[in-house]
Amino acid sequence: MAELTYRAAVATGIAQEMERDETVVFLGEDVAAAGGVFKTTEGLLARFGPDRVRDTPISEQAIVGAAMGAAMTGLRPIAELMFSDFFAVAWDMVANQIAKTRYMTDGQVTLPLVLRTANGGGLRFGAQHSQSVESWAMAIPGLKVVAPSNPADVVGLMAAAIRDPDPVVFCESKALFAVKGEVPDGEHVEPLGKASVVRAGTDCTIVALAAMVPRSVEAAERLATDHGISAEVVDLRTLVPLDVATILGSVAKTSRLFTVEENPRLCGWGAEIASIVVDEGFWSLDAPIARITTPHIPLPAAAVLEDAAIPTADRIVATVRDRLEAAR
Amino acid sequence: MAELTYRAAVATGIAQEMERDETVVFLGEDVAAAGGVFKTTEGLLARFGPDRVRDTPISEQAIVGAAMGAAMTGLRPIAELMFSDFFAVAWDMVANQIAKTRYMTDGQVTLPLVLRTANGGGLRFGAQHSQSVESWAMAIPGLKVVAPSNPADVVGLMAAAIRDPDPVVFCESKALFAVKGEVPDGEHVEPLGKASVVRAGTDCTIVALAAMVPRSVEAAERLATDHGISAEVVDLRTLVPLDVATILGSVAKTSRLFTVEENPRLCGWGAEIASIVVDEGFWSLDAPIARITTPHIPLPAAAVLEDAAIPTADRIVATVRDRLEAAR
Amino acid sequence: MAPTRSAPARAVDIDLEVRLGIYRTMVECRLFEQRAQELFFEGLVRGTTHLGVGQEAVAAGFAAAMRDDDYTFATYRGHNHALARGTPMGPIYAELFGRASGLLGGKGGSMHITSVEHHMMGSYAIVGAHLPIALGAAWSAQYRKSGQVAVCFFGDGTTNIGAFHEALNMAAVWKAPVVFVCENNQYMEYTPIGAVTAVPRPAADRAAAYGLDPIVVDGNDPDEVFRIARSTITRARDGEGPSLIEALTYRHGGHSRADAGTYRPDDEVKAWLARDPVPGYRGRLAEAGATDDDLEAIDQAAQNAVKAAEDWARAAPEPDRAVLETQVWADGGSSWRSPRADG
Amino acid sequence: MAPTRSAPARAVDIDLEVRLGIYRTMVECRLFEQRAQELFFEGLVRGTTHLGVGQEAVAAGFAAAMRDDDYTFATYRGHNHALARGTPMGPIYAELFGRASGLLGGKGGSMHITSVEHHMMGSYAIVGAHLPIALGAAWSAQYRKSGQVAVCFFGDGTTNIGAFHEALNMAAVWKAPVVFVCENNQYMEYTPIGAVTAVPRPAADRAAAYGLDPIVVDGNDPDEVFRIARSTITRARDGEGPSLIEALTYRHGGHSRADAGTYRPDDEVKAWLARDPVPGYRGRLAEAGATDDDLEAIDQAAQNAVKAAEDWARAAPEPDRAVLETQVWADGGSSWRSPRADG
Ligand SMILES: Cc1ncc(C[n+]2csc(CCOP(=O)(O)OP(=O)(O)O)c2C)c(N)n1
Ligand SMILES: Cc1ncc(C[n+]2csc(CCOP(=O)(O)OP(=O)(O)O)c2C)c(N)n1
Ligand SMILES: [Mg+2]
Ligand SMILES: [Mg+2]
Repeated sequence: MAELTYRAAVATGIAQEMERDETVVFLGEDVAAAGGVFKTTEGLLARFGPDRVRDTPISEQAIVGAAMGAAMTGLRPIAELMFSDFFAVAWDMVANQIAKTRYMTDGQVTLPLVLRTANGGGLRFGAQHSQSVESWAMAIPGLKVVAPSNPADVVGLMAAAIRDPDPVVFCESKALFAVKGEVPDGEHVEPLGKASVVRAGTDCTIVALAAMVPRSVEAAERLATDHGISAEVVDLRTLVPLDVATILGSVAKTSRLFTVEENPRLCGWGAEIASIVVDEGFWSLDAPIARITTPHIPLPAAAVLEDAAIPTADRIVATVRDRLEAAR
Repeated sequence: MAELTYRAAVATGIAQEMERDETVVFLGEDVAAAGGVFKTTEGLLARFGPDRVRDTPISEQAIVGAAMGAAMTGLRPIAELMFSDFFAVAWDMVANQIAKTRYMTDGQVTLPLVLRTANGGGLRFGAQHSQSVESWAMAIPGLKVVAPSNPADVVGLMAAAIRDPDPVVFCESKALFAVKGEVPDGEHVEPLGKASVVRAGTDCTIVALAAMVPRSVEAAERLATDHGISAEVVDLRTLVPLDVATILGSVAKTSRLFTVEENPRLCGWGAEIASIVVDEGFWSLDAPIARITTPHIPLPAAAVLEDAAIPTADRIVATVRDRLEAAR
Repeated sequence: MAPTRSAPARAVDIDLEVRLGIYRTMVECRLFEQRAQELFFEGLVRGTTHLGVGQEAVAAGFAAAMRDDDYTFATYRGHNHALARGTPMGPIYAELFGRASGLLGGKGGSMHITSVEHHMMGSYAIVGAHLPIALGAAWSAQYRKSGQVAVCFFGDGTTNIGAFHEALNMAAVWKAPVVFVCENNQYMEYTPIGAVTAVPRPAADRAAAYGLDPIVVDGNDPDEVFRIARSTITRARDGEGPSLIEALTYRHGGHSRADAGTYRPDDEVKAWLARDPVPGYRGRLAEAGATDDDLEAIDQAAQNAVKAAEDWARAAPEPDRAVLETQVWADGGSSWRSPRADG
Repeated sequence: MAPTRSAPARAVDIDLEVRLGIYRTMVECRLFEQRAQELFFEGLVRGTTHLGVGQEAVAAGFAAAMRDDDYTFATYRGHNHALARGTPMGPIYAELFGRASGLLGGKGGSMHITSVEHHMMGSYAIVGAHLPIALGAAWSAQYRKSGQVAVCFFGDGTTNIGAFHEALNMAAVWKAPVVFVCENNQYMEYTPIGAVTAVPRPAADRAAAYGLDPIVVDGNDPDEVFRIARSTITRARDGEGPSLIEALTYRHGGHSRADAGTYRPDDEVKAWLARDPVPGYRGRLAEAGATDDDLEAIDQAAQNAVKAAEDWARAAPEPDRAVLETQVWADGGSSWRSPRADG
């Protein structure tokens, strides 16, 4: 077991796969010589050379489109969108081309590619550099969506994403780049589509993703110690495929569900999960489902405002406590 | 009362507003000389001249961006995206610029503009010309989202959208263009944010939008006559602002909710509504909420496949009947 | 206005065999498309269709100069290009009819004709999108050292969209083996290209912005098209990078479906119909020594092929609803849910 | 490499008053930005900051040639442009500090400096996005016959993104009164522009693609910048359409935040520092007859202004959490729910 930062785990995961598969290539803005603006890809150019690790112009449509063209002709490209907000600039390539081509060609074209991006807020970057866009991708049939919450998963899920035969949107949380964690030695691969119960509990289920996972775990600890509430925390890890079985299993046990979403409220992934549980898990619900999300606003830049916008452990504790006490 | 097609109502609504307000201008591809590829804007060029009705190059980013620049400097532009799928090409302008600028500038910049588009399927156009993107827009804070289900609403909601001080995404249903309906004489304006109960009922609530409304009404009629089920049908008309009160009010009465969505399943507007009702309306629910949507797939071109994909009156009838009988 | 026809004499640099092949392709495309239009009005072809009648020389001239494993990327107006690469007619008709044996199982439709087996890598229906994708295929060939070249066809109106600019610049910087071919048929949908473009030659006048030479060719002259295809593809294969070609041509019909193209001045239409590449080339080949029998045989064979393809497609069954949710993901299925632990 | 400095002699066509005003703006920008950098390292400026230290001549030269109601559109590297249009320093600092009295109430931050009152129509943080928006403002002025001109500033790296291409073409076709100014500071973030661009002059070599003249100006020469600003703005105001200008300049520091810009060769940095526009212009004005006292007074006043602005901003309160959800929509609120019937 080595201890790595979430940031370093990105390069580790990519390197592991480039090492074993010559068809894996990587392109993006300032990713090669500079090692990425978040320093997540440092060392890859030196190790794999300019044919496999390429700096591009500021041309997101060309970057993502080139990845698609390469994927349909025998390569496994990884393309970086520096900030996830920039998906909007290449959204046609992602939502209309990459996501739909396998279906439109009845399987003639396969697109094994990964679109990596720095996602989410917390860095005071303001509304155009802080969005959580995982739900945008979840809404598009044909895409897989991954958002790891810790360094080990960054490596393991990155490996799985690169090996996956389908296009994968891989969201790296800016807020977690500096976080350290143990990463298994040797080749590490985690399957896509498996949520993990990171904390067992009996009174309620808290479903979270990426940067919201550590906050939910902290909240769960405080709920236990300060309020005698036993919360189970589920780390979704991937939105597509979605591990519905684990969610329903947990709710069957706890009868209460909370989602913790960094995205603005409307049509976030938590809404989809609520709609699944209120259908398939309806009879096990003892109380309303509460979604804890960023309000339906663009993200503000000022520290006090951004901290008030994105769900915190405090807000999770307060919401869960109020809801459960109301029910008593 | 004049009878108009949904198609003709578009030009009628735009003309009504261009007549009363000189600052209303209109741009898009093939919209002026040709009157639009769906002939929804015929006659506007002749009536209002080339300064106000403009043909553009195939440059969606420039079209939407120009509308934004004009809106922040005193005009009320209407921009057409020929097919709603093309929102993806200009998504940065819509989601990152237009939606966020008022907030980012703390209200210094106001953007009274309308983005009109031909939305939805049913015409055998395939995966890149048939999408329902209203949920994409609903997920972006700062946008209003309108999708009329009949000619009168096309005129009334178009007028309201053009007069609204905020950016409005206005979705016109391709599948409804040929549908005729009565439109009130004289100036017609309908407020945004008011759903309408188009059919009263007591056994269940069916919430629908745009092209799914007539199908839901037909289904409700058949449920009544063939199965003795009294279904209330709510036409949302606008997703943002969302008329939560009318939805909760109906569910309080019927205790059962169905959504009928043309969009692919994941993160569609129905998921948001389900998540609201399972929270705020939980205690009035007697049964699981069922979402009737297009499966989570790109839309196929072949007639039999497209008809199997998009919710039909048959499917609505079958789903509602099965769910209610199961509950008996 | 139409460029002047090049002197047949020059054609000695192209084998008669090759030229007869080009003519065969053109006739096949023409008859296939003309019939497709009739079948659209008959209601058999559903949805939409964008015909390339009048533009066959570009597809045929290029295909004749391409290696079997070179890649073709086309637009919704892509039937000619699919046929020119050898895609069988029957499955294309079946796709237009929305049948189970359609090239895409009925899922794609007229605007997405693709036959990977023939290196016809797709027809793309969002203007401009396939230029970066073709660049990516070229980059892949470059990386794999396969010697393949990607040829990307698009229209005049496409030169005004952002993806065009990004793809041309990145292709030039990377010296990618891709040939960008603008089929300038003078119109976007209903709007003349000159009305919305800042330069007279939508593609050629942009070439210098990417360090490329301006190239304009008579797109109705199959020999000229073949020559420029041969030289630019060779250049790409030799690692000298991309080219941007503007081929002047004209669509005889409207933009799509039932559009009659009435927004076009009669004399303009007349002038171009007078330059119809199919009879024109036929005449030129006769002068060049092709016998009437040869040419007759080609015409007859094409007619028979189109008829046979139509019959085959008419007989094809409708898709089974069971395939509605297949091929969304690579496991062949559509499930966005991971399999339950209990299977 | 740096262009040669134009002869001071030519400057007789610009009043000394105007030139002193340009110098004042440059000094204010310089001192404001240098201090902002210190405050970033002090932790007072949060998030990020992109400084224009070294590029002041472009902002100052253009602002001096603009009419009060002409529009400015800038990037995240927009502080110079906001100051040059008269936006007060205090509220900008307060915005960088994330304070309630920030220009944007703390909601926008460093990358979105906007002051509609001063016709500073915004700083845009997605590369290329503001070019079409500036075109729209110009179209609006054209329609309203207001005589206003929009001036849109962006970087060299921006010339490779799609929105650049679409905006330039549509502006040219519409003869919109907009001046596009590429501040070519030789780098995108950390990548030299030459490494990712197909032509040596990222903007000027693209001008012909839009039927525009190639214009390159020494962006470190305030007089040259003023002259080209004056002529292109006049041209736009007279209805002769847009211009595209490439102003050669250099950022003295890194791209943003703590970036030290170490990816740049020392001699390149040295050469450009030797051409620092602020002391250079000061010297030229002295030669042109400005007294030491005049220049001293300007420097001193700028220093005092920066100090006063910092103190004012330091004293400003943090935003109240109550404003978190205001100004999402025009009613001042954030509600996506329509008001309940019962109010
Ligand atoms: C991004 C985008 N905008 C608009 C359209 C609608 N559209 C389809 S074809 C077409 C005209 C394209 O003109 P051109 O590039 O000249 O190709 P042609 O049809 O003449 O072959 C337009 C505007 C589209 N498919 N994609
Ligand atoms: C669409 C998009 N892609 C990438 C970025 C990240 N980014 C911010 S500034 C920058 C470099 C821009 O270079 P240039 O246009 O030369 O402007 P400069 O920073 O040099 O003033 C990049 C790549 C962005 N903000 N938007
Ligand atoms: Mg054309
Ligand atoms: Mg730069």
